[in-house]
Amino acid sequence: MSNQNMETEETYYSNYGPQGGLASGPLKLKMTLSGERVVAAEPDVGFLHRGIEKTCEKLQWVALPSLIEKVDYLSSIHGTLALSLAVEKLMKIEISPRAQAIRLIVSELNRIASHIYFLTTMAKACGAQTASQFFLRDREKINNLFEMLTGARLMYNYVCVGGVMSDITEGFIEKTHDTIKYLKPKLKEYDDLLFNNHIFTNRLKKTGILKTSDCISHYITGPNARASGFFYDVRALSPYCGYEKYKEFLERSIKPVTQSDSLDRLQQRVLEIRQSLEILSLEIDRVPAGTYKEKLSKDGKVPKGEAYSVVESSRGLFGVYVCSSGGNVAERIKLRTPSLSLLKVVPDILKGNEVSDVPGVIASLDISVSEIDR
Amino acid sequence: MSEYLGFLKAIHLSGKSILKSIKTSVPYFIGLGDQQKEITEEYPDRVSARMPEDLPARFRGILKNDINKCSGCRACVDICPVSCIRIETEPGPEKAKSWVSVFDIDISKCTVCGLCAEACPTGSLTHSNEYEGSVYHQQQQIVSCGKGWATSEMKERWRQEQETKDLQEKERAKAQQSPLGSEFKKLLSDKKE
Amino acid sequence: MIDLQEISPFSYYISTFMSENLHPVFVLGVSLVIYFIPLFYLSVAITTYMGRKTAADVQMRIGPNRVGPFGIFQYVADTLKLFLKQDSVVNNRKAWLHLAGPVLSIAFTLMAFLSIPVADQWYLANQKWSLLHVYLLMVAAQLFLFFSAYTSGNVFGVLSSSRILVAIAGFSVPFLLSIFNIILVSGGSSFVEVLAIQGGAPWKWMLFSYPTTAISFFVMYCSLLIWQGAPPFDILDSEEEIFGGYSVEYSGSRKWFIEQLKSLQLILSCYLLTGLFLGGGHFPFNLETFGRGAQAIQSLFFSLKVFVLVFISYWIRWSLPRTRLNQVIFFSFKVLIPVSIVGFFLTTVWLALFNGKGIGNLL
Amino acid sequence: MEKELFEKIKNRFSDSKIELLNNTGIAKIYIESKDIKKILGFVSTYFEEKPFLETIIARDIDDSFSVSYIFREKTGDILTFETETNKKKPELDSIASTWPGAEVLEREIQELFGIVFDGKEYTSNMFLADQWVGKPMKKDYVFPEDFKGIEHRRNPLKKEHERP
Repeated sequence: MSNQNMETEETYYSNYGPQGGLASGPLKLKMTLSGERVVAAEPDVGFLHRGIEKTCEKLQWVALPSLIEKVDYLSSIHGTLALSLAVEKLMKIEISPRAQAIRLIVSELNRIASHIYFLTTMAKACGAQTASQFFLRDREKINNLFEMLTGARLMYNYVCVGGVMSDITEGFIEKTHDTIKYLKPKLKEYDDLLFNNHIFTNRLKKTGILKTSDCISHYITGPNARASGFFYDVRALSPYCGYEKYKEFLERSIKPVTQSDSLDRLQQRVLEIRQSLEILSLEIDRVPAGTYKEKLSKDGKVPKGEAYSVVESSRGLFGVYVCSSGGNVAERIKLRTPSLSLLKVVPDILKGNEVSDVPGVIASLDISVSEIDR
Repeated sequence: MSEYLGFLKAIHLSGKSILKSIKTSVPYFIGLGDQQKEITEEYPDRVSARMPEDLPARFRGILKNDINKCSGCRACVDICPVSCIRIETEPGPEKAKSWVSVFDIDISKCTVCGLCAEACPTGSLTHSNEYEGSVYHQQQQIVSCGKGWATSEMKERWRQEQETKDLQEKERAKAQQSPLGSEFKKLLSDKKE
Repeated sequence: MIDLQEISPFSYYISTFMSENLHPVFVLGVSLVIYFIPLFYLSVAITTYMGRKTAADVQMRIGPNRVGPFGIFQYVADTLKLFLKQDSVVNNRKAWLHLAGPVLSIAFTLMAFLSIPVADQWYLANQKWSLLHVYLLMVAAQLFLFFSAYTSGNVFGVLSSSRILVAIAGFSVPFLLSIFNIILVSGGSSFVEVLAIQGGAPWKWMLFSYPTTAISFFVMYCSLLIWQGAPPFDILDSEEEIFGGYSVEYSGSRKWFIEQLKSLQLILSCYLLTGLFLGGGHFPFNLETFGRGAQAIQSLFFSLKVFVLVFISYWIRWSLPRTRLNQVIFFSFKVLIPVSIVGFFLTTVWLALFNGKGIGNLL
Repeated sequence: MEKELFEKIKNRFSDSKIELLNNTGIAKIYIESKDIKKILGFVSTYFEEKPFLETIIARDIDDSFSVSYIFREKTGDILTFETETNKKKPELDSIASTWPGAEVLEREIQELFGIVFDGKEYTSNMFLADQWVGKPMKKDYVFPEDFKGIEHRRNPLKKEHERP
């Protein structure tokens, strides 16, 4: 359909969301439709703005991780990890190898959990109720692991400045092995039930195309960009927490770019689940001995200065800028969140798709609204 | 021609994949192996739901305070990000340890972050495995662990106890101050010089 | 004077139990009640319960288990709850089509049941062209849903109404083609005539008696799925895309009627398939010893087949993801119609070659 | 790497005030607010590939706003530019024409700090509620008691313990 044709068509307006949408959080789309076709779609956010950056200026340094993890509640380890890395840069602390290994393990576990939750929303968006239940069942295993290790199922507050809050419990390593052993064959079952199903693949093909040029100009990172052929992985480019060992592995196992559509983004995430399982199974046996948390000064003060550090969260590059005036509280905390850069591209992606595709496309982008709003 | 062949092939493939999907759900219908096991927990019933005692040791539930160990040092109040703890202390029976008369935790505010339990120097404030915090009135969401305000009789008793203790202390000190002891000390100090 | 035996055999059957002086219209009314109460309440309840339990099974959940033993009275509790709820209506109260939509649609769907015999002489309306009549009633039921969705004043309702028209278009042609195929082999245009050439044993069913009727069965099953808007073709009321579609503005009792409608549509589809292809109420053995009770056994046998089909429908429903609008049309026009035309052609060839005999007759 | 770039910029724009700040932990190149478009435009063509704009950080310092632009090269190195704007009339040039991703970031800063980019002020809010009064990220911001009659604060629960 040509552009001229679109203008002369009669259009009507409809809201999509903020409730009932498939992004994780209240995302509202102001859609102009022509029949079943989306002519224009404007995302509207702000329903979840909690003023986290402002609140950070009132909290003590020690209490910051418990707030930052609420920025992206589906991969809360990564937020706290980025913050801890930044503050450690300011305090000039070296982290023990054991704490680093534990951090790597929890970060990969959290990535798997977040990606499996993505599969759930994706299956729900395409009406596959049963498959979505299957994914939730398997995410439960990882939640149980986290419950055992950190004491919570979603808001872990586990990574802290100087290491991690508590040491690996007895039996955690065996249980992780069991979980990896359990998840690997389950991926095959997902393939049979959903990912190879022609109804499913056909409705995702050629919908929601995210161009590589858009990824570069808007600096979209994470699985979305990797599915579009813009390989940008902080784990490989500027490794932290011992990701140096897996640099080659991550660079080697890149999925070839085909269409950069919704289906590709789904497959990229399935690939990343496999990658993370692979990394986990190697790392879980390599946890060295040592202390899990460095001793910090009792007054809870952080030396004056600025620091900025990034990690690869489940949705892309998560950065935390920290500015301290040498006191008990932070001068300024700024969060660089991956979903925010997607916001301006969403109209382009949705334009020309059908109403039936909108949930699939939105779910495949894995937008976390809590990250955008902060 | 190839177009039609491709069309037929697509139909063949989709039919095959759909049959495969339908086949995948069979073991769940007829309950083969561990596949028929329900993963839903019948929560309020004890049939299958996980109860507090089944939870891992580190589980962070509602806060509890072993008030006899608590010294009222306010470390938890200082560190709490949502300021949900209220402590009021009075001078108690012992000089070193104050009487924690009010120790209120506002469960409706608490984010269960675990920082206070980490900060507690005596280890009295811990997370229990309890997770049921729903109540009928908002006022009930405050968990009180305090010992209560000290009454005047108690204060009087503590004063008397303190006095007797002080007296005993003095007597003991006197008893220790024997003449031999003082000479011995003198000797020591002389030696040092 | 009304001749009950001619217009409504089931009423005639009922009247043999009653005194002869009663007015035939009264007898018709009584037989309607006797026919519809088990159908409308019992079968719908069983279907709903089955749907929930199968969904629970395949999704590793428990399903209803609170009201009554194994939760069998959950349906009653839901009915009570929805009827006691406030019935909130959209602003434009003039849209009576919107308000009456669910009830009218149910009424037309129920009418389609009238001419399907569940046992020998057990059908309420004796029509010569009942096969086509059922088709018209099914379209009318969907059209009333279309009107109610279109007048709901909701964007998603309007989107859903256009989808209903698409579904009617996608359902009609393959459905009619498969019906023509049956008319061709059976030589009759009513259910009674189609059932007359079938027998109780599986090899005497329509499904297996001609080589091409299996194709018709497949085509009709798929087209009925499109008509119901059941997964994988649940484009009419998909929760994620158009937030419930035609049912988005309903609450309380009207919502209950919409739920009943969905179950009734499923039951009607299975009725049609059982009556046309699976031998209806014909029992494999001779039932003469049971006298007048034979028909009751036949109807139970009929319901058993219906519920097996319902179970299979649910099985497929919970295993597949949803199709897109264009996939439905693609499937209907590019797969079902060619397949049924080929089947139609093969039937004529078969009938010409073997002088109209089925597989069973040849052997 | 910053030094090299700094020398290049200094040579090229010799008439504007450019400094290399390296005392806070992040090496920054300080530029004046009027030169943003010019110098950052040069930076975008300096490297083989245009560096990615990672984030824009605004900060409230006494009587001025400091705004830092964090760029990332393809190699993974960070490049930071800092500029200042007057608090009384905070205005800056937008870089959204070179980096399209800057648009959302600038809009967020306008909402939270009140810095106007390119003179175009949005009437509706993206993150905050519409008709929100004040710029919340300023240090002197007083949190309002209510918004359109809806109270922000809940009365804290307090249990009365009877005193003897």
